[in-house]
Amino acid sequence: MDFSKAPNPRKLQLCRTYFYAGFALLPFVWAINVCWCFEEAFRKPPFPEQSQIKRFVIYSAVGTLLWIVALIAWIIIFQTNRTAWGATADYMSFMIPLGSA
Amino acid sequence: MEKRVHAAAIWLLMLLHGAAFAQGERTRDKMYQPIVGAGCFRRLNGTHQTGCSSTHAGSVGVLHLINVEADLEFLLASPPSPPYAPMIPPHLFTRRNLLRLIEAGPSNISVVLLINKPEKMKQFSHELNCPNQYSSLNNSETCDASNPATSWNPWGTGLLHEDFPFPIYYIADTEEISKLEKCFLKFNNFNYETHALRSLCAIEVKSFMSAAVSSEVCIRRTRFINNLSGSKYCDPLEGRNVYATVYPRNVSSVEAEETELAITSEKFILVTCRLDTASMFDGVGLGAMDSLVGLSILTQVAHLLRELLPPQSSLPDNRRNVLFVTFNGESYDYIGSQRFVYDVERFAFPKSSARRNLITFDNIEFMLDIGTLDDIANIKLHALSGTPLAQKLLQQLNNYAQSPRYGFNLNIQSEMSYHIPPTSAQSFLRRDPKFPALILNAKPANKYYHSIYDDADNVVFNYGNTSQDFTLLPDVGDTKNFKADSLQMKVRNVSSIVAMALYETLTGKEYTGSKVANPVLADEFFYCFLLSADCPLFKAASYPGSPKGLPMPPMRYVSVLGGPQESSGWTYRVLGYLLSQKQPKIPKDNCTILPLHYFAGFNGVGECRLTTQNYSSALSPAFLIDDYDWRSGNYSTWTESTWSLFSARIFLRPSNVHQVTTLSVGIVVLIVSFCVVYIISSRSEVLFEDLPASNAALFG
Amino acid sequence: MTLPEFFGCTFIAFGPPFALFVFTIANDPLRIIILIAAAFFWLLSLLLSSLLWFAMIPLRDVLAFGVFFSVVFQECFRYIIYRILRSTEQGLQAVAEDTRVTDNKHILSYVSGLGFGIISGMFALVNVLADMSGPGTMGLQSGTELFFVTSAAQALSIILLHTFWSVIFFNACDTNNYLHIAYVVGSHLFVSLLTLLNASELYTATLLTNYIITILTGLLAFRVAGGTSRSFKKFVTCQ
Amino acid sequence: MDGHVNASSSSRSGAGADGSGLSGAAERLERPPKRTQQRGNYGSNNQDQTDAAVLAVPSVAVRGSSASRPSRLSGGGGGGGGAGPPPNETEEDQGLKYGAQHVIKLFVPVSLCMLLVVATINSISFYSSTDVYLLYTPFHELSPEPSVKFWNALANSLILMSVVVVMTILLIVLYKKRCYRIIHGWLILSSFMLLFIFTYLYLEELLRAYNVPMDYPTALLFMWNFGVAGMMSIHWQGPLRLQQGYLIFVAALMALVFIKYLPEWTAWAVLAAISIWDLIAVLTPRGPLRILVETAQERNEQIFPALIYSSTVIYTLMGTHYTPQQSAEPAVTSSPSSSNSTTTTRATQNSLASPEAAVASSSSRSGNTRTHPHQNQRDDSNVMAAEAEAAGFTQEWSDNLNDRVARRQIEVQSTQSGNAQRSNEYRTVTAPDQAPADAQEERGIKLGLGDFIFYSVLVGKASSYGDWTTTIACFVAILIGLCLTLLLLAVWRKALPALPISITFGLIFCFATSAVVKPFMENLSAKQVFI
Repeated sequence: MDFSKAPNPRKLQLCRTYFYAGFALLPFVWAINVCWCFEEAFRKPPFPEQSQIKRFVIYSAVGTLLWIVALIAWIIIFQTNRTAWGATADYMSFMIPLGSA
Repeated sequence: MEKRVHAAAIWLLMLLHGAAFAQGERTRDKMYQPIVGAGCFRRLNGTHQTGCSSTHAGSVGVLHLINVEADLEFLLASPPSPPYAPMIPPHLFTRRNLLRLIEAGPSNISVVLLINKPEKMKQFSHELNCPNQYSSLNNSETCDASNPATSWNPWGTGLLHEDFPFPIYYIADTEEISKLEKCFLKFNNFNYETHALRSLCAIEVKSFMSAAVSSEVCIRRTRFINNLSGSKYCDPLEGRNVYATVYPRNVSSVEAEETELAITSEKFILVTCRLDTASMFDGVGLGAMDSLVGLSILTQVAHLLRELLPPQSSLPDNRRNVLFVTFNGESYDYIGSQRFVYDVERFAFPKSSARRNLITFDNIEFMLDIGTLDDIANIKLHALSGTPLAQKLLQQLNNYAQSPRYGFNLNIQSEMSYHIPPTSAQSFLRRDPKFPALILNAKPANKYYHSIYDDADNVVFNYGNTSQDFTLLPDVGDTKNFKADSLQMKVRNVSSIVAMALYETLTGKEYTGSKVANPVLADEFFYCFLLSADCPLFKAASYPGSPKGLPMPPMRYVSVLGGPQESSGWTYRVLGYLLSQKQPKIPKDNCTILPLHYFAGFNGVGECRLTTQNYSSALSPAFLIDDYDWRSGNYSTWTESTWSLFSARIFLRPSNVHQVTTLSVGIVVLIVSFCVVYIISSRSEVLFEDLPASNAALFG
Repeated sequence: MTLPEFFGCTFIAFGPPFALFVFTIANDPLRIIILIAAAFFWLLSLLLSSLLWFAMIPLRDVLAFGVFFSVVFQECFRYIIYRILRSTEQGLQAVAEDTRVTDNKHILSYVSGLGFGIISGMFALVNVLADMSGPGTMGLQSGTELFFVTSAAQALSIILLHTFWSVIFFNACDTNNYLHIAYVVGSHLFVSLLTLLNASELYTATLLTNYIITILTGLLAFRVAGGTSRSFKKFVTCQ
Repeated sequence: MDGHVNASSSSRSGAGADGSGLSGAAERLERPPKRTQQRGNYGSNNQDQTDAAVLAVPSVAVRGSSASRPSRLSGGGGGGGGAGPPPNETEEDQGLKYGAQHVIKLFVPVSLCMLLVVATINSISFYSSTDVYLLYTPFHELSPEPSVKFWNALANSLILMSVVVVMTILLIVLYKKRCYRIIHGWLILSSFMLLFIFTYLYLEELLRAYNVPMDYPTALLFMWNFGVAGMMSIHWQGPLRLQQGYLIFVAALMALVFIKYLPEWTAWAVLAAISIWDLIAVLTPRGPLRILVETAQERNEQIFPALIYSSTVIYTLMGTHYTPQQSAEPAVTSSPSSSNSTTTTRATQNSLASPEAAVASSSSRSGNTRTHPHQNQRDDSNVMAAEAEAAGFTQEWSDNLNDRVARRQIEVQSTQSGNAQRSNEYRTVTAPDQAPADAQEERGIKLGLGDFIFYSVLVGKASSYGDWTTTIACFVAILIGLCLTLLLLAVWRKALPALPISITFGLIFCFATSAVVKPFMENLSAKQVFI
């Protein structure tokens, strides 16, 4: 759908839904929310719901960042320690590389 | 109308001369040239990985021919345009050189090619000095690697148990070698300093191995399905032991599950040898001297006994029988014999499907193990301790060996100590040092032990091709005009001696006949196993009209489940044929269910025979026991990595200079064109002034 | 892996046409369609010529024969697409995003020419490029290292030539300028036959002449499209 | 005007002709001044937010076009590169600019889909090797004998096609008695399956191809996010671009499944057969799909918004939802074969359906467009059942399938009513003065994801032989075929199957190129001869 054309309450509602949905381990949804509502939240001339939208957008952005950082950290940890962890790492692995420890 | 006919004609024409003619050659056909050879692959045991693997995409190295040791220095001292791929002849393929290459690191040495130029080669054995050291009797006296005098493979380099960071590719065909050398001479073999500046002839070897670290890891990963399509990393080495008795055993009437209890009172003399051999490269390696001689002697003995012995009922003790067993996978920590011992201990031999009574250690009277008989002249009878049994057998053996009647004039010494050769008997003695195991083994003289060069030449075998019946026993005098020192005669003598000794043991009276083993049988046997599986003996031993064997020797590497179990299969048939009794009365149609089996026979007419041979699994118990401790070393833990393909191709590797220039030129062109086009398109109305402004769109 | 070589040659051959596409084609749907249509017509001509080549079993190894006829076919299809574009001009008018597409006939010719060029360049080069991405380069059995670079350069000149040829050709058809038509066909034939020498690795000769012809044709096209030395001066001097 | 039509009707002329055809259409559509149309869009949006997938499109379109526009002008217009005219200028130019523009809007997604498939085929060997087979293709073409292979392929494709026909008949029957809710449910369930199972497979093979280790937490988190976001943007509401991306990806996945599981020759045979069936079903007076359309028109129903490929143009490219569903089946039935086979059927449906949708749109009012989805939905449900039979699933399986169906039926009424009124509002809003024009604008040309899939299958198959000239030839041929189809659509204003022309061109060029042109070009490029 085209967000910019939606009526403001609708925008707010969508933004809120996306924000809350994001709590179900869905950083991607948060990211979408940010990109999607950014225009409305910061570029558009102010309208009543804007402040709330802004808030949700910011929260979503923060959440996304946290997730990104956490995920990257975890991936680094896992990849570097995979061989060291031995069997545990194997059981955690979705894809075990061929031909290497 | 005519037009249509014409068109039709053209189409027809085109169909006739189809794409066959029209195949243009793709550019890559001009860039690459395949090289056929054999790859070294990765095997793993409980704690280590051995062998080689290429990188996932394939290892590329610049060819460099090594003629003398000095040539290596060039590669080891920071070569100009690494990585390189040295082409090493066998005599330089030494432990020292290879370790240096490993040290140089994969950044300098990415591939190693072993080229088949054996002229200067003196020895070539990459087995350990003490084969199967860690699965043998744990006794310093048994084998001392540091001391060549007491080691069982003094020439061994142990490279077979090294882990190489680069693939090793063995190129046997001289034409392929000349291809490589031509390419090397044409592109690489002049002023080495400028290697970095010009395109060099390089080889790419693809032999990527899936498994890594150790059997423990790869088996764990294979068993653990971690996504929709689990992947296989390695398979345990697995084969089939072949066993047969000289007298048929009667089918146990009781049902399978009850046979567990049906322990028989039979007494068996166990005559064993090993079936397999090992080598570094996939599919090459015949193990002529290290195991085939023993196997041939075993079959000869079996055949001779079959012919000589009176019916079982007329034996002084009619419960006695001879059980011939050929163990598979012995080269890898006695897989076959370990499994045999494991089964017998657990009352699982023979497996219930064979419908024969179980055999336990109580049924085994003694074991005569035929080891490696490198040098027939000085065979020794080994035993842990000089038991009367051993003395008796030794005396019997020597009795025949030296008796003028047969003129074998051999002398069999004895060694009653812990200095036991690495043969199947070790598995039995490991379980119980008291086990009556006697081992016939010669002083190690095989400089090509477990190598690709242990072939017909190594045992000096010339095919007599006397198309005579090898199933008849000749008289002593009749040497079928084989020279006295020929391999066939040696085998004949030894096997005759052993057979006679066993005959005396069984019947209690000395063998006085003049019949001896048939050298023709040995001749045919070696021909089949060393030169071509498409041979009279194999034909005779298989079902009439069954497909001929391939014109190449059967593969004798134990390999894995589903691998080509060629040697065990042929041994099964040959033993079955030689150890069976002819049943003239039974017609072909009734001769279908074992133990009855229909053989083509020597003349191929076909004959029904009562057979006794059977298979038993040769998979190490380590893979049967749940949560087996892989490091305990109780059982063989060898596995073989899976791989997708072996391939090698040579081509011209462009110099970095060349690449970089090409790339930079390209980028420059790209950028320039973007700028120019942008400027033109933005100011096009100026450029094409005398047309309406819209013209601007023309070039922009 | 000689990916550098791969990208280098790709940029050399397809960089300029890509730039042209981005700045002059990409943002007008109509031009894109015409481009693809032109490519399609070139494909048809190639199909015909290779059918002929395929059918003439005895002459298969005589490449000159195949080349000659493929050139002829290409020019025929150039003419066909010219007819079609002209006959549907009003139609285009209605659809045109910006009227310039139609009231400047050169745009159509330029676009279709570029279409011809790009597709022919692709067909000539794409498999070579694909083979290039392996670890090796040319020269083991035959050929030299220069093979790829020269191929790319040749492809570029052909692409540009096709563009120029179309501009000249269309205009010539409009103005019944048979000289120009003859020039187009002749130079095309000449260039194609000249490349036969590449087999004997006379790269300097072929490349040099080809680029000279490319420049000449470019100049001619420039004039045809209404450029003059004066306008060029103005252009350079940024007035 | 007529002139154009004639010119265009000489259809073998590629771009020009098609341009003219569009132009013809253009003038017809020009009538509504942009503003009103704009308003209509707004209205529609406001009206039913709940299924914005359809309505959203137009409005977005405007923005999209305006966005793309400036560069266009800069390209020619001699203005400095970036600075584009304000959106309102966009609205100035006449509706039928969208003729050409809209063709491109089709080209881009189709090309992207093909690109994705070709790239996958060339990088992940898993998809280019057929080892497992469909349940619907019992003959596996294992014999080296070409003639045998040929008969196998023929038999396979016949089986598949008969399944398709049966499904279509069933579809009509079911459609007569209205149970839409089933389809809705299946839609969601199946696209769910597709987005999760098949993406999971894809990810796995991708990692395997490049031998990249990955841990379960990351993988699952990725899958979860990817899938849920997809469900949200496809079935509920999400950024248009995202939705489009997901639809393209889904189509590509389906195409890959076909390429993977159909035997060599069968794939080709199926392509041909399906385009023929496409012709029959759409053009013959009693063609099943035509019947569907007509009934739909009578009922004048609202389009079912899920899984519609909506381009950014005013026109909505009508994606057919089954695509995902079919794929979903495997997940349900856990037998890839059945799934794919069903896919075929439904995919076929889509391809067929899409043209009619087009027809409907051009010929009648928004009604037809609305109907379209229903048929699909119907189709899905009964396809499921029938498939259950065909796949020979256990009795209980089909049983619980049935009661699943039943459950949905119960739910049906409520939403249906909802639909109805919504559609009413919709009409009231857009209806005003120039309802017809608007309607037309909004409907435009619709391309089922089914067509995406089969185009991609063709190109992917071609590229799996490792010859790039063939691939390019197929690609160009298909695009031209698409052009011609659209052109004819504009000229005849009559339901046209989307597959036949493109696929025919594609097949001809694929085989001609690989048999005749390839050796010629290889000879040339080997000797560096340029023509």
